[in-house]
Amino acid sequence: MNQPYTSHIYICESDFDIAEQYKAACEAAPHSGAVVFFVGLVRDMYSGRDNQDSVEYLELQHYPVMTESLCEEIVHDAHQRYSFEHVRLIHRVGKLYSSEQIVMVAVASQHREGAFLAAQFVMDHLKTRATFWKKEVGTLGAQWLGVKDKDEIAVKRWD
Amino acid sequence: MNQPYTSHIYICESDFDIAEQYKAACEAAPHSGAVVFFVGLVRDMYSGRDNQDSVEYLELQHYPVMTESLCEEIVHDAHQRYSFEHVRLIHRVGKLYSSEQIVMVAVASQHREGAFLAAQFVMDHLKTRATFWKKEVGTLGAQWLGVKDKDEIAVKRWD
Amino acid sequence: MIKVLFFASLRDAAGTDDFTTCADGIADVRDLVKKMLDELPSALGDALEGETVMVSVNQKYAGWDATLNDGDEVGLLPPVSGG
Amino acid sequence: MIKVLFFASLRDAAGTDDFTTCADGIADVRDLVKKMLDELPSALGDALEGETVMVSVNQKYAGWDATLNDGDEVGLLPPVSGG
Repeated sequence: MNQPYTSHIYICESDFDIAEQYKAACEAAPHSGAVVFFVGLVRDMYSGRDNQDSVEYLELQHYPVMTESLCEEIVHDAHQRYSFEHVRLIHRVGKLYSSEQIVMVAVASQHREGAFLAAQFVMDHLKTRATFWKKEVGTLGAQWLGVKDKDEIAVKRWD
Repeated sequence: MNQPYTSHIYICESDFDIAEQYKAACEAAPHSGAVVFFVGLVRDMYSGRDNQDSVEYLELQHYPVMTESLCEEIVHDAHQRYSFEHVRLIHRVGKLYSSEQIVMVAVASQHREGAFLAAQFVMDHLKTRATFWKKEVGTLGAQWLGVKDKDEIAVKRWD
Repeated sequence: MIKVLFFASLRDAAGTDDFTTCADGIADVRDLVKKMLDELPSALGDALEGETVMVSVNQKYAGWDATLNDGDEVGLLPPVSGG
Repeated sequence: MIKVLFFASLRDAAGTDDFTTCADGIADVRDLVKKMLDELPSALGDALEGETVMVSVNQKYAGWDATLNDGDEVGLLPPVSGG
């Protein structure tokens, strides 16, 4: 039976500060020997293209209440498999420009394996299950993205 | 053929600042969409024991020059397998008290899979190959640690 | 009343964030969508045909044949792309 | 001259960080260790028996039968435990 955990899940327009989040994670998990952070940033290239076309900004939309509850569920599912003391999950919405922070997952655990795996589990499921939508706007015009094939494949390894 | 990468490898007694390191990683990898951080902290429990005995501090020793060159080699090996733009690896030595930071690996990559895998690869090999030694000092007295069985097992998955 | 929420490409096609209708004669999500398409731009119908749209009822994933009751909130959800 | 560096438990057992000796009559690491043990505390010999000690020559992992030359630096490395 895994130890209990605490979590902080937050969806917002405003930016987040990594130093603050790291401090909060350490304070919430005083017995942890390992902290894994993942930060996703807005890339300046269109998804799936490696050319000169550039994305100016993303427009991120989500389904309030449902998204938060799906994120809680994903973190809960991660904890059924991996031991950790604390998780922080922050996802921004609204207009996000190139190189801005989009998402952060931090996992504090006694050992590194659990922290790495839980962070990957959360990210893979967030990408394929949580009700966020992303529109790329740039030199090629505006287009809503769907689930990427590689994310569909990535999430299957947890089945 | 993977894109070239840059790295920052540093072994020192002084503490490191996560916010500074994160900023440096983002600046060194302007095209990256994913940053994975691992931070290892001094736990207050003896290795392999889950009881009341507590560790007061660790004494970390290393083999100067050889350690740096092994760390370069590990990062290079990681890049043979996974694509990333930048790696930062900082490992402290000397006397480190409970909950202090010991080690940090940061990987910035275009995509999250490469960043997660490279960070895990570097940590697993660091634990089993890099010339660091750790002595736990606390209520049970002082003892030098060897490679843990689970680290020996963890590193085998990359063979 | 039953409320429908549109997201992403479906919101653009509908030209609105949501749609509210009387629950009379609506047994499941298919009935609801049929009624809704009579009143909203045809672009929405095209968009619903064009991709794998998921459905939620009261903020939980549900099937297209999920039964509906007065007061329910239905989400029409294009493939997600967060993270 | 050949220099030997001790680390961790071996440094404690040797009671010193390093040991330097003339390269004469030393063909490989085993010769070096044999000569060294004549001059250093017996606790070091016990410690070398007690665990799987790795060897480096000029800051690279090497075998116990690695040949040595004048000016080489040899490390005696107990099982590592960084990270």
